[in-house]
Formats: sequence, C-alpha cells, structure tokens
Amino acid sequence: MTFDFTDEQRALRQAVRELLDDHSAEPAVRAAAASATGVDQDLWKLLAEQLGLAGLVVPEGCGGAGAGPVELAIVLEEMGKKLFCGPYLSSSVLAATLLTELSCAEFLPDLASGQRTATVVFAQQSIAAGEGLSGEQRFVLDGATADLLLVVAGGPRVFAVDPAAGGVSIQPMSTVDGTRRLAAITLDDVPARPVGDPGSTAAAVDWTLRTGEVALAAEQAGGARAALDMAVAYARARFQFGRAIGSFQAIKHLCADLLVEVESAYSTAYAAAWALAERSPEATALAAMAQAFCSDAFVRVAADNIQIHGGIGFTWEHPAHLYLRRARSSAQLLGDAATHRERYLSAIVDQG
Amino acid sequence: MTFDFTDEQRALRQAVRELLDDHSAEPAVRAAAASATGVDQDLWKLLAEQLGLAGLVVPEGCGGAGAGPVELAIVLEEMGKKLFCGPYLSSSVLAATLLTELSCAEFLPDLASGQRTATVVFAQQSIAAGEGLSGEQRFVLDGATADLLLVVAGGPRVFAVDPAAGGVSIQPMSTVDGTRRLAAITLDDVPARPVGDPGSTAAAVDWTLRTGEVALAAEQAGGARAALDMAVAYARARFQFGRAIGSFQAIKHLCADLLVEVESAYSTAYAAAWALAERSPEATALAAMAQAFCSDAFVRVAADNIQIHGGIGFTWEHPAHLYLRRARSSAQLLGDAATHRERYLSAIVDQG
Amino acid sequence: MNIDSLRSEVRQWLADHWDLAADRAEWLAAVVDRGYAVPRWSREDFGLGLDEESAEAVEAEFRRAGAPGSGQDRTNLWANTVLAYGSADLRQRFLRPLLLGEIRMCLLYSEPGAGSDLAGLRTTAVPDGDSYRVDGQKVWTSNAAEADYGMLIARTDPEVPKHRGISFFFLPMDQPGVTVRPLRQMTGEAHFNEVFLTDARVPAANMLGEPGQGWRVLQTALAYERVVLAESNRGASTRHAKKDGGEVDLIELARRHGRLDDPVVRQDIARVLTLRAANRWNNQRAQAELEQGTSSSLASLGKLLMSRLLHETGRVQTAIVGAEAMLEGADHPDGDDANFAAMNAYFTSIGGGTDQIQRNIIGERILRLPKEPDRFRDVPFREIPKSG
Amino acid sequence: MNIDSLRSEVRQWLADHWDLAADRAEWLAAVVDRGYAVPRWSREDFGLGLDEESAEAVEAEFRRAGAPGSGQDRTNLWANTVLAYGSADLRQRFLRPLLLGEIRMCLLYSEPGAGSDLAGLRTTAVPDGDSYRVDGQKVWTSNAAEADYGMLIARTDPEVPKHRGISFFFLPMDQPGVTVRPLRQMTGEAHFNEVFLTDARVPAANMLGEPGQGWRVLQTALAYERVVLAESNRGASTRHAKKDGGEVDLIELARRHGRLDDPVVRQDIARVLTLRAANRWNNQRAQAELEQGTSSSLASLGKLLMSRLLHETGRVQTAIVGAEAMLEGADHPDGDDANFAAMNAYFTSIGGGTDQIQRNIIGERILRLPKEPDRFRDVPFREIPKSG
Repeated sequence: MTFDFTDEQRALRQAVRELLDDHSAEPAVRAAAASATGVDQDLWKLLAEQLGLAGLVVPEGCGGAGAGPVELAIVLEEMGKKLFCGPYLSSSVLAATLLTELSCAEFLPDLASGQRTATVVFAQQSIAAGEGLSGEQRFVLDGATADLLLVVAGGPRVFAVDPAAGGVSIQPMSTVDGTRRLAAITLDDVPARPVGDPGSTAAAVDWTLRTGEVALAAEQAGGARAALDMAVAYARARFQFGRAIGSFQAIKHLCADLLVEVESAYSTAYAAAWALAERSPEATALAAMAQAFCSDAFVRVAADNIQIHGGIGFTWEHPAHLYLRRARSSAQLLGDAATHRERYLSAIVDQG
Repeated sequence: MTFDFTDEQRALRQAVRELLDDHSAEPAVRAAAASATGVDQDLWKLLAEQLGLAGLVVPEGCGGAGAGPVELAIVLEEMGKKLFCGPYLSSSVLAATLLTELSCAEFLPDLASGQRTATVVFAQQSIAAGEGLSGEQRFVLDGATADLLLVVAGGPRVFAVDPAAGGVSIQPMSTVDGTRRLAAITLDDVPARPVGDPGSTAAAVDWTLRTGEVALAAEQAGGARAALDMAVAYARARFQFGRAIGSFQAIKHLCADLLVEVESAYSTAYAAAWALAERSPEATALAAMAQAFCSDAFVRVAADNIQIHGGIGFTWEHPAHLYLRRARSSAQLLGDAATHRERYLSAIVDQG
Repeated sequence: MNIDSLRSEVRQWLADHWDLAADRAEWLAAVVDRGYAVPRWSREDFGLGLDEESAEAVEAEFRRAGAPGSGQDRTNLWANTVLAYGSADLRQRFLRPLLLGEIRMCLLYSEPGAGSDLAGLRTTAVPDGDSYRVDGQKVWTSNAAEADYGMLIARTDPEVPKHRGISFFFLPMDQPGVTVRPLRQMTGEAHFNEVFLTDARVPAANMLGEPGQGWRVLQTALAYERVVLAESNRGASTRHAKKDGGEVDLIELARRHGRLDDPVVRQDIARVLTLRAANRWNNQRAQAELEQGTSSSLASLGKLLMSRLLHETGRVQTAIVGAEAMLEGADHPDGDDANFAAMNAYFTSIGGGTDQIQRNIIGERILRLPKEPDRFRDVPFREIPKSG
Repeated sequence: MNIDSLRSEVRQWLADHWDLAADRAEWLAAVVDRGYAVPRWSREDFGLGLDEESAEAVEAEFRRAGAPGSGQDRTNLWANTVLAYGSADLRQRFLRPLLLGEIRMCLLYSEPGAGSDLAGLRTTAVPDGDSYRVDGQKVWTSNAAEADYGMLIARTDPEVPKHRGISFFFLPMDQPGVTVRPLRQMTGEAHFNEVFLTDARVPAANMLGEPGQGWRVLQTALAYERVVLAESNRGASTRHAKKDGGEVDLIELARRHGRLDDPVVRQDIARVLTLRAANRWNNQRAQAELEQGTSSSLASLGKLLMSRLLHETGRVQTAIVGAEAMLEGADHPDGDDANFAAMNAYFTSIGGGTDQIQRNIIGERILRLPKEPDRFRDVPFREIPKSG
C-alpha cells in the first residue's frame, strides 16, 4: 500500500470536488434535508450525466466506468465532506456492487446511467426466500425512493422486487439526519424474481457489505475532515480576550488531537480500499477496522467541532450540527463501532 | 450520608497525619521500599503504641478501639497520601475484621496491640478445607512478614496457620511497588486449627472483603490527592517560557480534570464507608463502585502527575513514580476495576 | 425571639393563611407584607432582619407546608440585584413588584462576539439627555418576548480597559428599539432568543450602580444566578423529562433493548451510574460545606462533572439503542431520547461558561494556579483585537 | 553518468570490496575514500556531488549488499552539523573522523531548568582568552561517559532575548570541568546521564556558527536528529524487545492469560491494533509525501500518535495480565512487560518534546493556528522570570 493515487484518480477527485463545491453547498444540503425525499434530484442528474458517477463501479460492458474500491473511496470521501444528499451509497455502491458480483446485467445499465436507483434490503434474518416474499425490514437505506428493491432473503438469495408491486408497503422512518433517509419495508407475499446464481450469492452479499463498509468509512473520513476544517477556521477567526481562540491551548491542543483522528481515519479507510481493490485476504478485517475507526473518529470530530464553536455551534442555523447528525447516523448505518471492532478482532484471530 | 465528620474523627485524622508527616516522609518510604520486608518497624510501633491504630476496628473488649469503617477510611486515606509502609491493610483491616466478624477473641488482643500481625489468605479456590491443608495461593498481602496466616479455604472455612509450621513454604514475590509486599504461600498437609463458627464464615469473609475494598478505596483516594497536590505544586513552581507551567491551559485544565477525579474518588470511598458503617443493603454495591472508581482515579492521577512533571518525573530520584507504582499495584490488589464495576452492576441489577 | 418560637409562629401563620387553592398574587402579597418573603432583609426592605439560622427556619416551614414565596432573599436574582446596587428610587419602583412576581425579567448579557469573554461586549449605551441610547445585539436570552425589563450590560466607555467601561441597566423591553427573534437550538428546540437593540432607550435613572461599575454589579447578579441554578439544578428542557429526577434508567433501557447481558454495555452503564453517584455526593458535600460556612471548592466542580456525565450518558444511550439512534420523533422514543441527550449535553458543556472556561476557573480559583498573562488588562477596549 | 551505470559501478565495487568479516574501521575508510559515505556532498568534502536520485541509488546498493557506511549525508547528525556550520578548520579536524566513527559524540542540550523551553537554558559560556569557560548542568545525555565531544548549547549573552544569546560548541568531554553522573529512569534503567559543567573549557575555535547564532545551528542539528530517529524509529530500550518489530502480541498474551474470550478485552485489543495500523499507514503516507517532495504534515503527528499508542498498549497489557501486573522481574515476564510498557510510555510522551509541546507544534505549524502571545520575545534573557 503506497497511498499513492494515479493521475486519473486525482482527476476524479478534482471533478467530484468541483461539482460538489458548486452544487452541494450548505443551502442545497439544508434544502435536500428538509425535502420530502432527501434527494437533490438536480445534483443527482449532474453527477450521473456529467461525471458518470452513478456507474462508477458498474462494469464497462454494462455502461459503467468499471472502477474499483479506491475510486469509490475518493468519491465518497468528497461526498462526505459536503454532506452530499442522494442515493449514492444505496444505489451506486451497494446495489451496483451486488448486481455486479452476481453478474446480473439486467438492471445495471439503468443504475449506471442514474435513470433508476436501487437499494439493497439486507433481510437475511427477517425475510425467507420462497415463491412470494413476506416479512419486514427496518432501516432500509433510501428505501422510500429506490426504483428497485434488491431483497437479500434468507439463504441467502437475492430477489428483485418492484416497490410498486402489490403487497409492498414502504414507510419512511423519521431520521435524525435529514440527509440520510431510511425506510421500513413490509412485504406481504410479494411476487419476486430471483437474481443471480445461488452458489455465488453468499460471496456476493459478503463482498457488497465489505464494499459498503469501506465506502462509508471513506465518507466518514471526509466528513471528519470537513468538520475539523470548520473548527480550525473558526478557531483562527474567532477572537475572545483579544486573541484568536485557536491561540489558547485548550482549543489548539484539541484541534491537534482531532487532526490525528482525521488523518488516521483517512489512512484506515484507504488502506481498506486498497485491500479490497487487491481482493486481499485482509480485506474483510481491514474493512471492519476502518468502519469502526472512522465511525468513532467522525462522531468525535463532529462533536468537538460543536464544542469549539461554543454558543453559535449549538444553534440550528449553524452547520456544525448537520455534521454531527450525519456522523451519528453513519456510525449506526452498517452496525456500530463496537460490532465492527469485534468483527475485526475475530477476523485476525481466526487468521491466526 | 452527610459526609460530616465527628470531632473524634477529625482528631483521629489529625493525629494520623501528624505521625505520618513526621515518620513517613519520602526517605522513610524509600528506605522501607528498599528493605527486605517492606515494613518500617519503628513507624509500626509508633502507630500501634502511640495511636492504638493497629486495633482501630478491634472490639474494645479485645483491646481495640471498636471503631468502624469511617474511621478506617480516615486512617487509610492519610496512609495513602504518605505511601505508608506496613501491614496495616493485611493485619489491622483484613485479619482484624475477619476475626471480629468470626467473634474469635483469641488472636485479636495481639493484633490490636500491634505485637503480632496476621494476614488473610483468600484461598477458597485453591485450598480445600480438611484436617491438613494443602495447596498454593499467590499474591498474599504481607504473606512473608505476617506472624499468623488466616487461611480461608473452600467451604468457606477459616483456619489459623502458623507460618513457621512444618509444610508451610512462603516465597516473597517481587512486586513493582516496593511499598506493598506479596508472597506465594504453599501449604503441604499443614495442621491447621479451624477458627469461628462455620455457619457465619461465609458472611464474615464477605464482610471482610467489602471492608478491605472500602479501606483500599480510601487509601487510593488519599494517594490520588497527594499525587495531585504534587502536580499542582510543581505546576506553580516550575517556570518555562517565563511563566509557571500551571498558567498554560494544557497543564491547568489537566489539573482541573484531575481535581474532579480526586474529589469524586473521595466521595465514592466515604459514601461506601458510611454505607458499611450503617450495614446498609447498598454496602456491597457501593464498596465495589468505590473500589472500581478509586482504582482508575489513582492510576490516572498518578500517571498524569508524571506527565505534568516532564523529564524530572521520569527519573527514579523523583517520588512521582512511587505513587504510580502504588496506584498500579492497588488497582489489582483486590481485583481490577472492570471486575468491580461488573460486580457493582450485578449488585444493583439484582436489587432491581 | 428564639428559633423554636419563631418556628411555631411561622407554622401557625401558614396554618391560618396558606391554601393550595389561593390566588398566587394575593398569597405572595401576604407573604411579602408579613416579611417572610425576604426574612434576612431589613424591615425597611420588606424583611424581618433575621439571621441566617432563623431565616432558614422560616424557609423550612414554608417548604414543609409546600407554600411558595419565602427565601427570595436567596433566590430572587432580580430583587437581590436591585437591593444591592439600586438607587433609592429603583428600590422603591422595583423591589416590591419583583417580589410579587409582577414584573417579568430577562437577561441581556451574552453577545455573538462576547461569549467566554463576556467583558468584551460591544453593545454600547451612549448618554442622550436623561436617557441612554443603546445599540447592539444580545443572545441566549430566555423569556425575552415576555419580559417587561431586561438586565442589560452595555459599554458606556470604550476608552478604558474593558472591565471598567461597562454599565448595568434595567432596560424596558416594550419599545420600538428592541426586537426579539427566537433562536433555534441544534436540538430543534427554541428556548432562547436573540435581542436586537437599535436606538433603544433606557432612562439614566435605571442604571444600577455607577457608570463603569457594571462589571461589579454583574458579578453580584451572577452569584445570585448560581444560587438559583443550584436550587433548581435542572436542565433547560422539560421535553425529555425522565423518571428518577430526570435521569434516564440505563439498566431498564438496556433490558428493553436486549443489551443488558452485553459486558461492554454493562461496563458503560456502571461508569455512568458511578459518575451520577459521585456527582450527587460531591453536591451533598458542597452543600454541607456551604452550610458550615466553609467556602466550598466542590461547587465549582459540579458543572464540569455534570457536563462529562451528560455527554457520557448520551454516548451510552446511543450504544444501547443502536440502530434506533438514527431515528427521532415520538415513534422512536428511545432513539429520540438518545439523540436529544447526546446533542443537548452541549447545553451544559457550552452554556453558562464552557467546560474550557470552567477548567480555567477551577485551576485558578481552587488550585491557585496562575492566570494566563493578559496583555490587554490595561488596554482601552477600543484597542483590543476583535473577531473580523 | 546515468543511474544504471552508477548502480552497476557501485554494485561492482561492493562485490570487489565488501566482506562481512572486514574490519569495520578499514571498511569505513574505504567507503569514505571512495566517496560513497556522503555521495550528495561535494568532492572537497569526501563526497561525489550526486543528486538525490543518484545518491539514493548508491544507498540502495549498499542496503542490498547489507554493507554499512553509506548515506551518512542524511544520517550522520554530527558530520552534517559540522559541514553546515563548521569553520574550515573544524571541517578539517572533524569531518573525516566523524565519518569514520572515530570520534564519539554526545548531546548537551537539555537542562534541568530548560526542557520544553530549551531556549531558556542557563548554562553559560564566557570568553576567556582563546577559549570559553562553561558552567552549568545538562541532563538526558546518552553516552556522556564514552563521548569524546559533546555538542553543547550555552548562553554567551544574557543581555539579549533568549534565542539570540546562545552559541553552539564542540566541547571536549575528557577534562576536569566535566562530571558525568548516570541518571536512573523511573523504570529502573539508566540510559542517560546528568553532565555537570564546572569551569569547563572549550576552545573558541570549536564554536559552530557565530556567537549568538547557536539556536539556528541547533535547529539544523535537530532536523538531522529527526531523520536519524525516523530511520531507526526505535524506543530507548532494548531490554524489552518484542517479536514483530518490538510490538507485543496482545492476542497471544490474552490467549496465554485466558482472556481472549473477554469481550471488553477484545475491544481493547482491537483498539490498540487499529492505532498501530493507523500509525504505520500514516508513516507510510508521510514517507511517500516526503519522497514526492511534498512537505509532509503527517510526520509531525507520528510522535503524538505513538505516545497514545504506547500508553494505550501498556494499559491493555495491564488489563490482560491482571494481578500479575503487580509483579516485576524475570520470573513474571508478562507482568514485568506490562509495567515496563506502562511506565516507559512516558519516555515517548515526555522525551524529545512533551505531548503538550507536540500539540503546540501541530496546531501552529500544520493547522496554522496562531501562537500564544509571548511577552518575552524581545526581553533580555536576564529579565525573564525563572523557576524559584
């Protein structure tokens, strides 16, 4: 692992950054967060059509860019910095990876173009595979806006479900983070089409989750970086007692400690991304490690950012709490940090 | 609980403090720590004969002062501040409490006068009760200097064992804290006399352990207080960059946080002592809570004291490490903090 | 009169007059007229001139009966400030109505640019005939919309060092120069306001203390405010009131979420419960020390420990509820509570002096560590660097 | 010459000359004479005048062959300092012997009163004929007893601000005015010394740079020292060397003590292993950035993270071994290790700049937060307040 990016990867980062600087500034994020769907449709279009990001990891044969986990981490990191609002993680990461791993070409072109979005319903425990699917699954990412549900039922087997089909009931859940939407999905004997080869499904689902963990870790690392940048900028500009508050050790030393968190989060996220890209045997352990570390790091930095801001940071009008909400929600999205730490340790103990 | 001391209790504290100020200053502590036995015999004599402290909790009928856990906490807190070296916890707290609870008058007068010392060998797991005792127990507090071993064997039953008896082998263990001595004791079919009524032994042993936990917690609270006092005095006197280092927030804020630890350690220790004194149903839970909190607090304050001192605190010649050694050793003596926290939680969950 | 007969007298009076159904205004008037509202104050100022022990006995009887209105000589921040620094005229106009609760008040202290450094305030009060013209902005004001008057600190002299150019006023709130705007907190609640002062007016006669003496008046007012806070010792919010004195039952929460067997969660819970207990005992000790007249260093620690406790509680609630911590609203009360706890903890670690300022105070006042050198101690306010 | 032919040339030379059994002094002489010891330096100064890439190729060949002595233009702290600031005379006298390792050196920087504030040093050097008379005390000096010379910073002018009155010397150690006393660390080990300087003498010709320029010379020396540290990246102690690059195997330790099933311990271990990995990756990134010529902000973080990692490791080792943590000595290796780890962590969090100073540096140099105001920047050293 050299942590060294190719010119293409650098260009990708630059392009995403420019797009989001222009279109995912605070007012846009607040508008999306306050909207019914939580999605900034205009931005989604730009992202898909202008940069082709919706199909980033979709194979070229299916209309995508055929990129890998490192590119994904770059995009997610930049999205995390700007609190990007849209179904990227659900559709372009989880669903696209799952379909790709299942070698299922049917839906991928639509996902790659961004014309349709999908989400994965991880329901191995709650929904049994059969002719008609029945059961309930809560906390489905972007479940209320997806055009296609990929239900991972017990087995595991994956089924394509049309959210508009009879017997499908989708209830948006009220999330503390308006920029990240969840839904509770109930299936009542819903006709569903199996997707992919049963023999490869378990591995595909596993790989999809690992990819999601790394993508989310990168997003968290980006969010942590942005929150620290915000704190540092304020510590330079805010004067009390005739001095910038960042000249006081209480603030300065806190920022220094947070920088260690932020840089380490970045390292763990990209180390895991490279491991995934190389399909290294360490990938599972490192994805869990990164997810645990980045969850804690983002929550800590976003929280301390509020403390550094003092009163103004405690107001609704200030963006600091948007990052804390995102951090808290991200820290639970794929399981909490303690769970991932335990998974990491189990993995390396098993490896011996 | 009012945390309000009687005049007698205040006078007791004052007397102990004066004695230890005169006789347990750093050179005396270092001498004892470097000695073969770890005991300052002259100080022990003064303590026993001048203040009658050896018999503090021994009933008046057996030559003691008949005092309770609060007085014990006062004495131990003062001893903790000065790193007192001697078999007080083993003999005057644990052994004296056990014999008192067992209503065993035989050995108590000698313990009360300080002429003999005893220790309790908690060997429920390792030594079976029988005609002759056999087994091994490590980490016996003051096991190499005690004149009498009170062996708590499985059952539990308590046996009085003469350390000079045939079949008794006592091996001093090399402790990281020279002021706190431990020994490994091996019994090979040693003739032993049962002590106390079997029916009351379990309760007596339990109460003895709770008393030990509270006494040790008070000692830790005192040690933490002394370590903080040392840090604050240094932070006032040490100048760097033309200023006392205590004027820098890095040091000042650390000291403030440590004061919270120190005051809270004191509160938990005395709350538990009062609960014990009142034989409150909460006593077991509070003793465990105090032992957990005071262990962590003393280790933290003693450790940060070294950091605050910088280079000089890292030297052998400076007393800071004596407190860290004591803190680390105390944190394990009756079980570690995590174990006590779990015991505390179990106790209150069981109570409902 | 000895304490026992005082006690019987008060008890008898309460028995004769107190009635749970009584009109509050009438009742308070009766208490004030009898002198029980402010028993420590002199008879000229509605009091009885009692010593501390006797006054405490009067208050105790009121507490026993569940009757309000006594002990305002300790707890009525507004009246105490007027008594300490108000002119004869101000005392005449304000004391009795304040004791009767007829005048509603708010605090106009903090500013967007003057939080930790309150003395760096920039709101100005410029003499203009018999009154002062006030311009500036205040923030974190509770009850601003309902208040009749605001206790205002404003700069009357920018040419002297910052602490010396401040004056203290009772500003009438119902005037065109005062605009109140609710301030929404990050939790979504709105307990506070911003107050914009644009050519607002306050009569010169409404100044407490002398011009430039406002910082000293403020210290007195703040001391009384701390007493009030200690009395109530409650958070800013009632939205999330919990049983057991507002503290969430973590054991019950863990049991409900099937996490009570998780050893990591158990350690977490035990830590929080220990901090809670330590905080309670520290406060008891502080109370005992105060009652013995020993000045208590423990009281200052309470806020810092409470801040830590609240943050830690929010963290552990989150760990227990897990995925539900992504949710808010009445349908997900445990998740909602966890989020509120985690976010609202900043109310304590920032409000009323940040943890950082609190550590300065503890380090300097209790541990006697030296202050940081202040380059601007003797510099005119006008010349002190300020935020861009 | 292109890189490939340079590479072959060096490889051939090594094949012809390098022999594991060779006498070290003779070997070094051959390397120095050939110019491979300091390939980046000019030919006048024992070098080859190579650019960075070529020099790196020379070093790489030496590494491949396992032959020592090359790359001293990066790693020989002493020789680099002499080259940068020494007079022609000093370079003549010292460069070659230093490259050959014939002169043993030590550092005379820190003082009991000048730790974090190194520029506050009080050792004086007063001109006296052709030499300076040196009085004072130094501390934390490794190899003081064996050294021929010490790199000394001493105050030559107390009448100017502190950074400007310091000069830098090569002090002969073998003289009556120099007394070396071993300094025992809290761990019981003694890797360092105190050095007492009482009427010690150093020739004026042994000054590096000009009088009063010593602080600048020191910065150069410290920069080279950091390179050396980064090269070795090892703790001060070899007593407790662990397998796997000196890192204790916590999983194996937990297994041995029957604690590998404890969920709390597992969380602890996972946290430490994560910090270790993060630190390793951060260092890789720093290395990569340095190689690309980007100045790396990550390098500064390493020491702070290492400090946290070492303290945390000591804590977790202690949690795992439990009661055995009360013991030390060879009979209880795991307890002994845990204690040593917990105590020796202070070597990193204090030595070479405390964590607190490190946070200042990170805050100011990387995050560009403003420095604390320094009242004494322009004050003569004599007038700066000092410890009683």
